[in-house]
Amino acid sequence: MPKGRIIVDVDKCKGCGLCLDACPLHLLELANDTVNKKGYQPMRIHTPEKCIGCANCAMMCPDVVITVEKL
Amino acid sequence: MPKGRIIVDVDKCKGCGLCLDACPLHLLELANDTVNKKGYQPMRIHTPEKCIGCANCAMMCPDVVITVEKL
Amino acid sequence: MAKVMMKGNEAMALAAIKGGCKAFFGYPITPQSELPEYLARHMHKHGGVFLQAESEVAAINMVYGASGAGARVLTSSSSPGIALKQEGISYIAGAELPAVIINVMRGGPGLGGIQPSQADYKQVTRGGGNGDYYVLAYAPENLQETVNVIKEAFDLADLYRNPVMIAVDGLIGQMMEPVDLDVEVPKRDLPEKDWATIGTYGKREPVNVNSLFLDPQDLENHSFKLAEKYKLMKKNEQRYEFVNMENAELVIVAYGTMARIVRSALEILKNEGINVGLLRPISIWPFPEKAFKEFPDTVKGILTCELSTGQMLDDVKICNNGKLPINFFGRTGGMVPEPEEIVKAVKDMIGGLK
Amino acid sequence: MAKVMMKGNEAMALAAIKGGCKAFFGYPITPQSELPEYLARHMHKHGGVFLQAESEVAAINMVYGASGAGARVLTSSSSPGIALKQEGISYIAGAELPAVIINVMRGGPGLGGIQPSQADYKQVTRGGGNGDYYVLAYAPENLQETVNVIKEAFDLADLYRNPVMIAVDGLIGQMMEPVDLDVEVPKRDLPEKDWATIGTYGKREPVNVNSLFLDPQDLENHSFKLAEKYKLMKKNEQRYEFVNMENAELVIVAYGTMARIVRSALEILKNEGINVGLLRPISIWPFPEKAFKEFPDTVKGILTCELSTGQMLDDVKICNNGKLPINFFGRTGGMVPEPEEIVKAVKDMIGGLK
Amino acid sequence: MGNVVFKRSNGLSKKEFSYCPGCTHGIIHRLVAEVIEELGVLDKTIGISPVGCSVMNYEFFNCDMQQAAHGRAPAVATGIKRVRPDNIVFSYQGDGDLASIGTAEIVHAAHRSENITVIFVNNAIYGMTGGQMAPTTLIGQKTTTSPYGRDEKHAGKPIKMSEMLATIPGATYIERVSVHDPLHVRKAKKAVKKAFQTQIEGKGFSLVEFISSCPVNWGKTPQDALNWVKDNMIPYYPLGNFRSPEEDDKND
Amino acid sequence: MGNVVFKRSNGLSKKEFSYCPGCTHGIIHRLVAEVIEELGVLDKTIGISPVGCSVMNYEFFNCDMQQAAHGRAPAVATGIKRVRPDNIVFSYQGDGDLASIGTAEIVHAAHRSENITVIFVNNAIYGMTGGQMAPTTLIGQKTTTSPYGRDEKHAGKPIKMSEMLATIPGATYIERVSVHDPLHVRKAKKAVKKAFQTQIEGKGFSLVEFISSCPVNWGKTPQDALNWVKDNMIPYYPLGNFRSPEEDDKND
Amino acid sequence: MINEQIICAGFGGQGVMLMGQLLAYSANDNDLNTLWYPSYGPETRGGTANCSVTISEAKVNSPVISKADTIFIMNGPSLDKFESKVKSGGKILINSSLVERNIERDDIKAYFIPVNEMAVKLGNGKVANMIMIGAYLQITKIFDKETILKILKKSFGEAKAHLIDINDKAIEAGMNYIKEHYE
Amino acid sequence: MINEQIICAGFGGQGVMLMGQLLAYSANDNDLNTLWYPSYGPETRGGTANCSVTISEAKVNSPVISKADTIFIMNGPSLDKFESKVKSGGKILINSSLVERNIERDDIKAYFIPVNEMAVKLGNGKVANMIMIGAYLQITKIFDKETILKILKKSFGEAKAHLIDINDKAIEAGMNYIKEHYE
Ligand SMILES: Cc1ncc(C[n+]2csc(CCOP(=O)(O)OP(=O)(O)O)c2C)c(N)n1
Ligand SMILES: Cc1ncc(C[n+]2csc(CCOP(=O)(O)OP(=O)(O)O)c2C)c(N)n1
Ligand code: SF4
Ligand code: SF4
Ligand code: SF4
Ligand code: SF4
Ligand code: SF4
Ligand code: SF4
Ligand SMILES: [Mg+2]
Ligand SMILES: [Mg+2]
Repeated sequence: MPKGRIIVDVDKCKGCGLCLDACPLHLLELANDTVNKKGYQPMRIHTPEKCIGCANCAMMCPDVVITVEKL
Repeated sequence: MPKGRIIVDVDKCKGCGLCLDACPLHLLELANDTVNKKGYQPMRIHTPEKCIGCANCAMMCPDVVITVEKL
Repeated sequence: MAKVMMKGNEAMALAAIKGGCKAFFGYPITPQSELPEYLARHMHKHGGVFLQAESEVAAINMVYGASGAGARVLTSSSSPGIALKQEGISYIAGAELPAVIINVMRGGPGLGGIQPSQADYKQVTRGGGNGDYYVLAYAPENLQETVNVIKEAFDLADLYRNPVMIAVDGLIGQMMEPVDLDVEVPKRDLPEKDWATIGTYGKREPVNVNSLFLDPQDLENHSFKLAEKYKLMKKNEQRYEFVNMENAELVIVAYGTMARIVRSALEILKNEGINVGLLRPISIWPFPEKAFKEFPDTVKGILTCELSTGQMLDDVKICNNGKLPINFFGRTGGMVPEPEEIVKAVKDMIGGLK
Repeated sequence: MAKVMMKGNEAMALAAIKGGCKAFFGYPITPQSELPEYLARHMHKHGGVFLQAESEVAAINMVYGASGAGARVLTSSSSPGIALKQEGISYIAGAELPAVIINVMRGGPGLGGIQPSQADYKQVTRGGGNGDYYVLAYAPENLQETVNVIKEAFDLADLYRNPVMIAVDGLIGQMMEPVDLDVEVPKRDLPEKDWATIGTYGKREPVNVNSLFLDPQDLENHSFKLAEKYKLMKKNEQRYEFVNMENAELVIVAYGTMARIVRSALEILKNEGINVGLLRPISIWPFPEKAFKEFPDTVKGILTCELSTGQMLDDVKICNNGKLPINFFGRTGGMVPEPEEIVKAVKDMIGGLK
Repeated sequence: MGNVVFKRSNGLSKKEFSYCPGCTHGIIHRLVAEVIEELGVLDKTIGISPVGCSVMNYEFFNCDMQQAAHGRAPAVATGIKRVRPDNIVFSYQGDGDLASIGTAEIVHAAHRSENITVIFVNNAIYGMTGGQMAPTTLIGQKTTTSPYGRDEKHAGKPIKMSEMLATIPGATYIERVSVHDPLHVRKAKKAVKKAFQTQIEGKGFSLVEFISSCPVNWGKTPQDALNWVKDNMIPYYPLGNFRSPEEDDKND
Repeated sequence: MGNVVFKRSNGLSKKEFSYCPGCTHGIIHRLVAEVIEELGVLDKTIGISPVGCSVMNYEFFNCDMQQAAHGRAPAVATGIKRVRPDNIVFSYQGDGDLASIGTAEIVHAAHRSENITVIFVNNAIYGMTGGQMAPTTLIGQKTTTSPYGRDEKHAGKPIKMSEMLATIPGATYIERVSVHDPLHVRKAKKAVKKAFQTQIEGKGFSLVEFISSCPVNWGKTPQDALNWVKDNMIPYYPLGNFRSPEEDDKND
Repeated sequence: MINEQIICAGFGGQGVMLMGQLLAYSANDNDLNTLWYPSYGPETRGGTANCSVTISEAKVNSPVISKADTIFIMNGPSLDKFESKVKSGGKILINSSLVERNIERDDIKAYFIPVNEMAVKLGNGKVANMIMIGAYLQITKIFDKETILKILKKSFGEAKAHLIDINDKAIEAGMNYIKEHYE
Repeated sequence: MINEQIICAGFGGQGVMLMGQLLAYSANDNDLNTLWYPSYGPETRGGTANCSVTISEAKVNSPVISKADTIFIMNGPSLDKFESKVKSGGKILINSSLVERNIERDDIKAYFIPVNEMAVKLGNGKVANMIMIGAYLQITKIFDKETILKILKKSFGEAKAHLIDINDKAIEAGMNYIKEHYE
């Protein structure tokens, strides 16, 4: 059971990658197979079940597109 | 015998009196009986023979009208 | 109320308070410093704010902020200080904020001198700042008129959401004459300042005060909207006085202190049987072009008189539009002519016309 | 030398170096920043100084200092930055110092926008600063002309001991077109700068650079002396081009990029059998009033075209002096018209005249 | 459904930021917005947008805003605060805006101890105009107007605004923070909160200097830019508190 | 005939000063002129007059001079020095000029470490314009724009420019002096000499702040004004050195 | 019809500005039109100061006085500067305590009043200007002494109320001097 | 007579400014008149970018292109923005790797070239713009490949000389694509 969940407003993500290094568990990656409406490769979580809801990713997201829940 | 002598460019003196307090021997005064060309009561030395030529008066004269000699 | 004797600069300050001015930001400069000094003594008694800014640039931007927050606000300065305010004035005009600016003009260019002058006419009426904008500009000739127009200026600024400049020469700032501070001036119906940044307090959406339009189409639309406003000002706010126009063979155009001197000259001329009229612009922007259509047929020429090397001359030429010959008489740099000099300029011109 | 392709801003920078510019002081602003950037890379190779100032105000006062010390000096900016320089420009004019100022104009008022505009015409030609002064002002239409006039500007500034402003719109700054940097430009016989503060070195009495004249009579004398100089500039430095004037039924007055668009419009009109001429002011101060006396009799009206809501219009009115009807066409805020819009404005005017 | 532990603050409008990918202006906006909201003053706050990349942040903050001329935000803030002393007023300024053209205005706002809060975003460059040298540009740093790297002989050493402003008696609260990792972001938020609290308590001038990044004009990826902040900016611009109201209280 | 131990320096012109009786601007002029002459650089010195009571000092110094716009003397000095690096360049500025309208220019001249010398005359008032409050006016001091005495709540505490400028890395030499008695006058001259020497040696920005008097606008006799300097100004504006080239040499 | 143009000139500290202002205030009090205009600027610092006053039943137009009806001369340099500015047939009131020479014109009427000495004799050197005013009142009868005193009282306020008496005496002295020497 | 008006439009990083500049440089090299003008301002940050180029035997007047002879479309939003700006009878060259839809007009000639995919195949995703240029050269014959390469060489300098080869190949690929699909 994951302890946390992130919800990403994918189409507003600019694919900057700052959240990637922020995640203590390295759960995040940039999608290398899709672009969003803005033309960026958006962030996605590759192992959602490991998320602890620490919100570090959200702390670093300059475009405030991540919502974090504790489960 | 005085050790020093001051020469005052009387007509350029503005009678501000700053030299008076500067003289360690209190030798200076403002003329209370005459005005100079500018309309000021100019400085004069009342006891020239006591002058030691220390130039303290000249140090303080904002209008640089005092010349000092050591004798 | 009876007339009181007041120094021009102080009367202007008091007039501003009576005009509802609630904030003043300015920086000292001769020959207007008695104006901020008066406000430093009195503003707080009227619930207003007086603040000496670190510079004219800061002052005009404080005006921007306070006006954007809904306050009736004044700044004053003199020629080089006004030059420094130009960017800020352009911003105020661009963001459509009301503000009253008093310019007690002295001689230039550069540091120039501190004696009376009208050599800021172009700086005032043509906008020294960037872009398509104008400020409403008044150039009264005596303290009573100055006081009245300052009181009105706050309404006008609010009405048009535009800077209003009062441009007097140093003489008007420095002299004393009797003045009644309580003469009623026309009041305008003013819209609410729903654009002012005073906090939403949960009652409305946020507003912003702004002159930036990155999309050129937006900026053009904004500029054309401003242009319409300026047209309206031109239509409604031209202000001028005619003196002795009946049967005048010559019209002198002059404003401010120069107009007063001309008045004396007209009397001398009258005594000599020479009939000369005076068109006295009170608003210098909009310039009173309407007046030029009202000249009697007797008029054979125009003499423009200024305390400058000839700046209003452009406006006279534009309004005259080739109809009448135009001469110029000017003193500048702080020199103020005696009426006799104007009498001579008139006679020279009449001689030339014959 | 063959023509090279250069961006307008960079070509202007190189032209300044070729014109003998030895010092640049400026502050970044769009759309002219490539100009200082180019000089940052290259100035030192030519023994010159490049310094980014802390503000436009500081920059223009550095220009004052460096010019007063005898150097050929340049600053550049864009509209709101030019507004901030007005006090300094007035000082430079008042102290009779040479200086070259490039204004790459953008939309206003206030922060406005960053797209091309000619809405600084009044700021440039009427002096946004205080006092009776003018700056020589050129408004070239393409890079070759811009480069040539910049090279000449340093001579002109030295000759008249007066600021020279090059006013181009953002389009000229941003575009690339072929340009020959080595076209010979007229050289002037220049007096020695014996007024420059470079130290006495025991060879002469101290000199000072100054715009202060506390005695109003001195200041008036100084102002009248300046006025004589401006008269001389008016006589000698009017610059303009006529295009297709023979048998023209209408004359368009336009400068800078607008003139180029008008050229395209004239071709379209010609193909339709409509004969329209162009008067293209190259100097905007002095405005080419002489040109108005050279219109052929076929001309029935004037259409003024500007990238503003109508600023040069004043000068056209003054020079026209009531002779011909005048219409105006303008786009502003960064909007640049297509030739077809001008064709339409011409047809509308011709229709109205009939 | 879980507990939302982080969501977009109501202090921000719905509008997307116009910043380049990975530009930390966005993080700073968020912190300011959250603090204003959390302190319950959003509805009486008036913000001031500078000229710089953040020029359009009047569209991003969910409160009344004024756009100020380049460098003049502290004067505009002064104008507002003096006529609306009960409102909360903050300015948001870049290093070109605050440390170069606006030097006089920031010094004198501090000098008068204007009861305002200044958010100072130091990214060692002029972002908006395309990467020119700022007074805060590091020695050796290449910019479009220091193409050979900033040279101390020519342009001086980078200016430390927080240290300088802290000498001014009226500067009540001055702190320098960074947002290069989550830990520092959390610390930075505390400083912003303290700054606004200083204002709310009427104690005078408060300023938080953010060391920020400009990946585009630094020519770095967003993450490399943050590493550069850590490895190069912070050693020159030490983080920490330079003035606090407590200290002043003690002196009283 | 005796030995002349003091006479008017050739660094001064023959022209009489235009200052009010007892105004210490005159003493400061003399010191600057003497130093320039004694260092043998009079013939290559270019001075800059401010806007303030000393606006006309281009007539008093016996060297080339430029009159600068109010507050902009450091920018003018920069322009001169950059194109004439071998000349000696100094500016002479009042507290309104330097500490108010010209704040940005003085901070950035120091920041770039312009190799110039600044003579800063702090008389806690705007002398020329008739006695308005300056940023350096003391708390409680009555001026025409602080008619009830300067109020800290309204106008902040007086600004200490030397202290502030000393935090700027490029400020090589900063010292505050006074001329209220002969002893201090002599000390002040040493500081002026050191400032010019700093420039001559190419070490960068130097500034000497003079605590000066304005008997007329302070409403005091010249001597009382000096007593007020001693009893009120100096306690708030401590004399002494704030930065020196030696210190920097050590740090190198 | 009253139409008086007056210039007051002297050293900075002699109270010439106040002299002009008093006359202007008095004019306003008597419902006359009036305009007072100071010289300003650096020449007032230490150097000479002057102001001009127009008092008129008609509206005051030009603030500039080409030729004055009356000029007060409080010191020597002022005489040099202003003697030529007196209208032909006009008056010049001269402080003979400080002015050594006679006037050069014969088309104007000069009054020499040793106001400094008289003031010292009254016990307050500062009221020299009020003696001059007194002389003027006696010569022109333009205002009565009470008008002037009323204005002085108002401008002095409580704090300086005790000074009214000496000023009253000074005006009186000036009036008497004219009576004795010129009537 | 040559009189080509061209607009290049795409994302910021796609090298559309360079495309325009190359054409303008080539024109100058061939002694033609030319003018290149970029869109500038914040929309170039992250968003779309475009520039216009005029190439003409006659003097270039208006820098503004009302209707272009040729428009390069490097991404979807650019097609939406610029389709209507092609002259009737003009050409539109579309990057079909990123543009999904067909054009809506039938009075212009469209060329669809999958330049991104082709570039990746060539081993360097960045040369997509040069493929586009190659296609244009093949269609218009306005300049030869060598002109373009000469200019590239000059602008690359020593440091980037090794990139000439891949660019050469890219232009070639563009030319071939037109030959194969549109000739
Ligand atoms: C008076 C004036 N000068 C210059 C400019 C141009 N300009 C716009 S933003 C800017 C500097 C931006 O740098 P900074 O303040 O550091 O903000 P950043 O973009 O880095 O966040 C400049 C010089 C302007 N708009 N107005
Ligand atoms: C742009 C501008 N603003 C204001 C003034 C008016 N002004 C002249 S001197 C001065 C201040 C003088 O004070 P300070 O610098 O302290 O010199 P001081 O006279 O006391 O020696 C001011 C505000 C001016 N000349 N120019
Ligand atoms: S909430 Fe924490 S664990 Fe979950 S993705 Fe974000 S940073 Fe990683
Ligand atoms: S930090 Fe935000 S914008 Fe950047 S990649 Fe992650 S989610 Fe996207
Ligand atoms: S030289 Fe010394 S002793 Fe002589 S008068 Fe001057 S201060 Fe007095
Ligand atoms: S200090 Fe100088 S000016 Fe003052 S009284 Fe003495 S001699 Fe005269
Ligand atoms: S240019 Fe730099 S500071 Fe501006 S938005 Fe882009 S990354 Fe941020
Ligand atoms: S006003 Fe003050 S500072 Fe100016 S000269 Fe007089 S005493 Fe000196
Ligand atoms: Mg920055
Ligand atoms: Mg001072």
